[in-house]
Amino acid sequence: MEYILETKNIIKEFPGVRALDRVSFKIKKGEILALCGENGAGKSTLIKVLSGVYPYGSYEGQILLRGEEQRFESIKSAEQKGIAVIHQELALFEELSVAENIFMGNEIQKNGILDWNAMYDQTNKWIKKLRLEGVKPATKVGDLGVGKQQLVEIAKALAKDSKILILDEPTDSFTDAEVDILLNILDDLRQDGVTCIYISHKLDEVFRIANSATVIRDGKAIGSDQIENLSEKDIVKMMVGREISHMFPNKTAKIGEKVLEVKNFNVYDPDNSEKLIVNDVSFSVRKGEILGISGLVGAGRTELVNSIFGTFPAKKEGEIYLDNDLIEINSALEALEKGIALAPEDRKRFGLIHTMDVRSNTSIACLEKFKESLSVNQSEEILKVQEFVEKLKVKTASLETNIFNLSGGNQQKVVLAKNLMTEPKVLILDEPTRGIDVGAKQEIYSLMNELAEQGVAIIMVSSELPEVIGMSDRILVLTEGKVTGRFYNRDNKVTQEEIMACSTGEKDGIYCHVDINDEYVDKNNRIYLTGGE
Amino acid sequence: MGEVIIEKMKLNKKFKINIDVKTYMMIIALIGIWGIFTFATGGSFLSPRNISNLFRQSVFTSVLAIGMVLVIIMGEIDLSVGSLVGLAGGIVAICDVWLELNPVLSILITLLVGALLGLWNGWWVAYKRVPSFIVTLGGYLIFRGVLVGITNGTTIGPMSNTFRYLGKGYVSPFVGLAISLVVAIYLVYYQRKTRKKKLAYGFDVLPAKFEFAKKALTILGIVIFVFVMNAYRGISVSILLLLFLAAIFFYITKNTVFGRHIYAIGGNEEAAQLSGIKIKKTMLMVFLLNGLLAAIGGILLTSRLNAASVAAGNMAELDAIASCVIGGASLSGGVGSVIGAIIGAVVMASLDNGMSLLNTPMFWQSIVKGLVLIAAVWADVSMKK
Amino acid sequence: MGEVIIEKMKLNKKFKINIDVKTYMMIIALIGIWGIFTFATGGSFLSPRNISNLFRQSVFTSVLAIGMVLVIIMGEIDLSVGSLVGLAGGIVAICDVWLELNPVLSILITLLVGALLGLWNGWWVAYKRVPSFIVTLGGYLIFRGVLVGITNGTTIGPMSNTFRYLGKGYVSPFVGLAISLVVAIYLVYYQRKTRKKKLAYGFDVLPAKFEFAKKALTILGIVIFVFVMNAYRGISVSILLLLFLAAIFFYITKNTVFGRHIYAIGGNEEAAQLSGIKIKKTMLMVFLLNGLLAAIGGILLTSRLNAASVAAGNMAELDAIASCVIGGASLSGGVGSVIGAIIGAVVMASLDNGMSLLNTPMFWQSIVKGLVLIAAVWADVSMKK
Amino acid sequence: GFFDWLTGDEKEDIKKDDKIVIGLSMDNLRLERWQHDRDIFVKKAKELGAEVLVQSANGDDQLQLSEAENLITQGIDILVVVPHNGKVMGSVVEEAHNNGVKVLSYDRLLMDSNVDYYISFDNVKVGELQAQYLVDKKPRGNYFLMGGSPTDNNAKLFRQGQMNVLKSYIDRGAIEVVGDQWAKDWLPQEGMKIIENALTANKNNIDVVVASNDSTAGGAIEALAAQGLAGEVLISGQDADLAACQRVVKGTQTMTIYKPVSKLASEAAMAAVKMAKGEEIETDGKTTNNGKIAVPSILLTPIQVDKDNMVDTVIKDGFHTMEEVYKDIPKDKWPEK
Ligand SMILES: Nc1ncnc2c1ncn2[C@@H]1O[C@H](COP(=O)(O)OP(=O)(O)OP(=O)(O)O)[C@@H](O)[C@H]1O
Ligand SMILES: Nc1ncnc2c1ncn2[C@@H]1O[C@H](COP(=O)(O)OP(=O)(O)OP(=O)(O)O)[C@@H](O)[C@H]1O
Ligand SMILES: O[C@@H]1[C@@H](O)[C@H](O)OC[C@H]1O
Ligand SMILES: [Mg+2]
Ligand SMILES: [Mg+2]
Repeated sequence: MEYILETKNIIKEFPGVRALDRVSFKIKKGEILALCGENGAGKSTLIKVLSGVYPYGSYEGQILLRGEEQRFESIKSAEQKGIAVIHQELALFEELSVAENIFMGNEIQKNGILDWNAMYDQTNKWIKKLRLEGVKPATKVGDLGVGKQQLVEIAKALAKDSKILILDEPTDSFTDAEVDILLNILDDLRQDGVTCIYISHKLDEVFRIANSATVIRDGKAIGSDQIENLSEKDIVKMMVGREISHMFPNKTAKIGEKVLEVKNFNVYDPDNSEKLIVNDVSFSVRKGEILGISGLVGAGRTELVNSIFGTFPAKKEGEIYLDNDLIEINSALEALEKGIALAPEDRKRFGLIHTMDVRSNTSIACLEKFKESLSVNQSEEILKVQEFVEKLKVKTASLETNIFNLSGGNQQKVVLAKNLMTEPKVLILDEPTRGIDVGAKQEIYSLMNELAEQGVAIIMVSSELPEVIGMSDRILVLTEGKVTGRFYNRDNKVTQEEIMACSTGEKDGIYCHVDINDEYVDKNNRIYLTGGE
Repeated sequence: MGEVIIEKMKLNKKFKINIDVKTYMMIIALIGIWGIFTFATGGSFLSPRNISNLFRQSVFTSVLAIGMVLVIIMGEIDLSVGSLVGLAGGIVAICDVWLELNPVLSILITLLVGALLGLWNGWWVAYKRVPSFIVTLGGYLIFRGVLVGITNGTTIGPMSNTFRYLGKGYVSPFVGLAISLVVAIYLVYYQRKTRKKKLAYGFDVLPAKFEFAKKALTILGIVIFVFVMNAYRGISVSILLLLFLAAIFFYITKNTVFGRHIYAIGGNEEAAQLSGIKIKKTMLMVFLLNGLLAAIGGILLTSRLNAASVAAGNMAELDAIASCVIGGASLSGGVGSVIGAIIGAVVMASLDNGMSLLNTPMFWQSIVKGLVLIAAVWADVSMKK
Repeated sequence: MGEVIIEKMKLNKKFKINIDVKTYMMIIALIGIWGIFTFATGGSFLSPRNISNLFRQSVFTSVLAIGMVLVIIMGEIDLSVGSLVGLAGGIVAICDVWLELNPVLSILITLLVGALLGLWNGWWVAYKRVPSFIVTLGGYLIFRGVLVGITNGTTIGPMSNTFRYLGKGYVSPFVGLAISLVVAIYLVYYQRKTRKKKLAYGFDVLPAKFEFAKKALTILGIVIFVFVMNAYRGISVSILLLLFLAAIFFYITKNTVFGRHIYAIGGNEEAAQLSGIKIKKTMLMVFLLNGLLAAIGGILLTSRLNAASVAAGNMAELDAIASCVIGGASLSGGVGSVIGAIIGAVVMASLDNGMSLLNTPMFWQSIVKGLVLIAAVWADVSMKK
Repeated sequence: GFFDWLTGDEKEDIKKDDKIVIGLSMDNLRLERWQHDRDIFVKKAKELGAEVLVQSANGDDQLQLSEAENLITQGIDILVVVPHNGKVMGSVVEEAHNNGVKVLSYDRLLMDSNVDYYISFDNVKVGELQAQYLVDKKPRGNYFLMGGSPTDNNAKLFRQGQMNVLKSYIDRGAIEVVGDQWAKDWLPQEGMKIIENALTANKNNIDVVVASNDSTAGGAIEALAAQGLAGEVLISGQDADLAACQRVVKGTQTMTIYKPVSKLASEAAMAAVKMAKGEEIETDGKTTNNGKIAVPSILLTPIQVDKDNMVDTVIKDGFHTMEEVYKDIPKDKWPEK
């Protein structure tokens, strides 16, 4: 079979960084090629070159489409050749409707005049196909959660009906259910002869869908093969340069007394003060404990943790106890002062300050700590930031690099570093490993473990079930705002199926490994004392 | 599929109502302002004659606001509008008074100049990436300078009759009625067509009786407007022109690819770029249109004042920007509407007109206007939350 | 760890050079402008006397630009500054001329009023979420209205001697030298301290000879400045005041938590809020400071003109905003610097001064100024790419 | 009937009662003199039993036009206009006449219109007086011309008058014009900047500054004072603003033009009342051409004021008091009343 797309010796440099160093790869028509690599390896840069974001002339090397050299001057010219891209950073218009977002730049029109009816009709089809429940063509995209936004972004690319589809970490905030939807669609498209480049840090997806894989490391393509000839280990080794045997570290932290307790917590819809989006949720976390919160996209997890943190702009009810004292938190400042930190899910909107460099972004939440008489002791600040940047292996040219020149995964690490630096008692992580490569994931997990050992109580909202099961001491499952499952998991015995059953409502109510009065009880009502067996 | 569609329609309704509440809030504020003035002036504020005055007094700012709101939605700003108005006024007056050209030719030349100067602004912003604030601040100085240079600082007038008619004429009551009839019939026809189309797609539509009520209301509104205007001297030519421009630009912003791209660029330029939108061309076009509208504003102003002076249009950009913001546009881009901008202009004109009727001393006018501005927008903001 | 630090430090150096290029670009444009004028005026542009004039003429806008740049970095705007300047000028003149209060008391009262009106603006923006454009457009109208109301439209003057000294006085050459000496010594000491600190932290520092050159240059710069000023009449009091304010606000923006928070809010308000920054208080404080600086501007202007008139400070906000943008600030927030804003003000003053020396007709001045503005910022923008 | 109402042919029912209502539409109140004009006009009209509705337009043509319309809407009997721009406001005359309202043009002429009367000082004459006084004192030397707002038509008229006088001196080479600049918006800070730079450019070799009004002269004098030249360099003015009168008696400003505003305003008030009653006004047959008709005019003479005639003009008229004007002069140096 012929190669539909090929690159030859692509070199792309940024001031001080060679992001791509003679990258060559080939892909056959109707195949799915997985592009793997560490954070900052150059994956996103490569697809930006392929799709005209970096126009011809701003890079060296050749792009061949069906054997013909291409010189894309703009995104439009790449699109005209049938290349559609879903970029890693969402490119949506928050103020505009779902329908408009899907068709932006690709409108159904006649002489420049829009055919709204046709666009709404098509949008309804996409909504159904992607199972975007509760979403209407006229819904403002800004009112959707990140997960749903990502589905809209996918619809936008699919609606272009392209011959070559490139997806840059399309599933980084998806749960398995959404991943399934997407992979099925991709499989259908493959049957129709569409070619696809798929970037993901989730290797199981790669093995489920890809025909072949290419690994990039430090800007160089270092390996490429049919998927049948590869194993996860091979890919990881090529990516990271070492083998990763234990993804999830052994939990050694001693579980101590209750730090945070939430009782009968309700949160209302910001736009509709009648509707509950978090419904009578109670839970607690202890010193040294990691509480995982699982659920489908839109289950209300983000709203729950943001409300606790005091930053969700809607009515809430219920009690929060910190070290057994009833407290009230109405702003991030109050939360941080009380020792609660939250790393938000939507890093671009809530986590990062795009005009600032890596240093300022990392230290912004705890500048007071470096205050010396009137001013900030910048030497101390730099040292501290340096420490965290190293700990989290943030790949950055320097501390003075603007945050948006970092790769997506490294931006995520900065968000984590910023929250770790506040040295909280309770650390809330909302999708902490979004877009993070396997190697770095492992390091972040060890770090969480380390923090737990130091007595920090951690709440982790995550859509990745292996992560929830691998890391959590206890698991809370949320479905449509209600707790539908509580698991004791210190022994890592909870299965993905059990959690899924709770979140999809297959089993109602509390499922198993029940936790009554904060003491761990298993299926057979055997009581485990807190703090270990 | 049935279920999904019905659900969608429910939301459609909600969406419409949302939109409406936002626009309505400022209309409510406007009605409040009108109520107070009507009471304070013992009713003369609401006399047909004053209503006619009031609308005529707001036409100029409205025309500028239409162009400005496009620029603002796109996330840019245009400070050169006032100077451009002055320059366009000067050119039309030179053509008419000094060169004694045919009025139509004079107008065409002026519109051309307006469009070209708009292009000049747009070119620097789109292709040279100079911030629009600076480009148009430059334009603010340059255009006014050129005006003083070419007119030698003198006031040029009086204008020929065509312009007087444009600035101060009224269409005869019968013509007014006729036009409104045509518009009403067209609107009813259009609503019918839309409804049919929606039904064809299987979308939910309003129940027939609501649909009927809507049509009746539309016609009633138009009729009342025409009768009030006719109760004085008829619809003024300039108001008619404004309504025409408003209709065109309303349509452009709502229903054309170009219009939606303006919103996209203002909402998220990076994303717009990634969506393959031709940012530069769109920007150029928006500034061109703004230049064109400023030229129309200049022609209207000169016609109304019956002369072009070097000070004409001074500070008009501020009024235009304020109208847009009062009408709900956000200076950070992506948000705003033509109708809102016009309502904003009417709010400002109402304050000027009402206090003028009350013979409020200028400094009090200034203070009250400032306070009402803040209060009105505050009411708007706090309702939206 | 060693390796990483060395890598990081290399970049530290590079970073400094980057920053410098950005600031320098506008300085280069400034030098270009100065060169052209020096040539065109046969040297009198660069005479100590004119340099002294030029700096004095830019003090007023510079003071306003310092406050404005904080507001702009925070992503907001303040259109009320010109009116506030006028009102503050009126109040200080009323205290001094009509009420014959002690000058210090007059100044304190005026500063208090400035701070309070700044608070008023800030309160609406921070606590009521009314867009700053509208709040300060309201302030623009209100403050000017109050000024006309309280002064009854008259010009109040002449001011007592203290104010004249403030507006027009010079410190004697010896005092000037003494002050500059103290400053130079402090700067050298400070650089030494920083270097030591850096060494103590194990950071990389400039090689000793560079460090020495830097110190020498610093001192040289100061000495040249003082000598040029002394070659005329000495450093003017108002320039001294400006330098003092500039130093304070430079320090605030660069080295304090408050300063960093201003940048963060302007960069991404939502993220800033989630980082525990007190958005409302910070905003309030920034507007307060801006009000205070506008009041200082008003006092300086009144002192310099030796009288307060109702038109004083008209349009000053536009000059201040333009200075900030010329100096690299972005109206979308998060970017800007005190030094840049002052350089911007000097660029504008240089254009006015140079063309005035050349007796350029007003309309040409306007045109040239507009063109140079655009060209200068374009040069800046295209260098940064 | 309904048909008339529908077609709009119905006659306006403007409320008319016995009391005379005068509408006074003013350019602006930002210059001190306009405050005087207004106060005196209103006072005099009240004495004559008329009510005055005052509106000022902040120097904005369009606003002034709207305000005049609004005054007519309120059913005034007579409209008195101080136009910001005479050509622009000329068009309001037609609107007024259509509503049976007569129009009096005050201080500045309404151009190209059938305006009923004009009462004013002659603006070209003002310029001539300024220049004449200066050349009388200094027939040769370096003159700097500082015009008013480049966007104010009157500023051009003043300059025209000044040139009427200066032209022959310049042609003869007796006077050298070392600079010609215009002060934006009549702002004092503009005046100051212009003169600072002019002095620098001319190495202080300036003998005379021809300034068109007092507010710009005020700024200029501050610049002169900084060079120790206040009082040395001759400088003109206009309006007899209080601050300017103080400068004149102190000697830092050479002269100002006093337009006896009290006379102008009270004459205007009387004329307005007469017009409202439909009576004729005595103009000695004087007229001014406004581009369309010869407008019957009452033209008052502007008066040049210097140190010597301050008491006999400004103070005698009660325009300012002795105490105000001589505030900064030791009492023993005050002139006799
Ligand atoms: N605009 C830019 N300016 C400077 N450097 C950049 C820019 N964009 C990317 N880089 C650098 O190029 C390198 C490759 O980045 P890229 O975004 O392609 O990584 P990636 O493989 O997509 O990583 P991730 O998995 O984290 O998304 C990184 O070192 C990054 O810092
Ligand atoms: N701090 C916040 N302030 C304002 N809006 C927020 C905040 N955090 C989240 N939101 C908004 O809340 C809405 C719901 O988000 P989303 O559907 O992702 O929540 P979720 O149910 O928690 O989903 P998931 O379970 O996948 O996290 C979105 O509109 C999101 O942008
Ligand atoms: O009196 C003068 C007036 O006639 C002119 O129009 O504006 C300036 C004033 O000084
Ligand atoms: Mg990437
Ligand atoms: Mg979430």
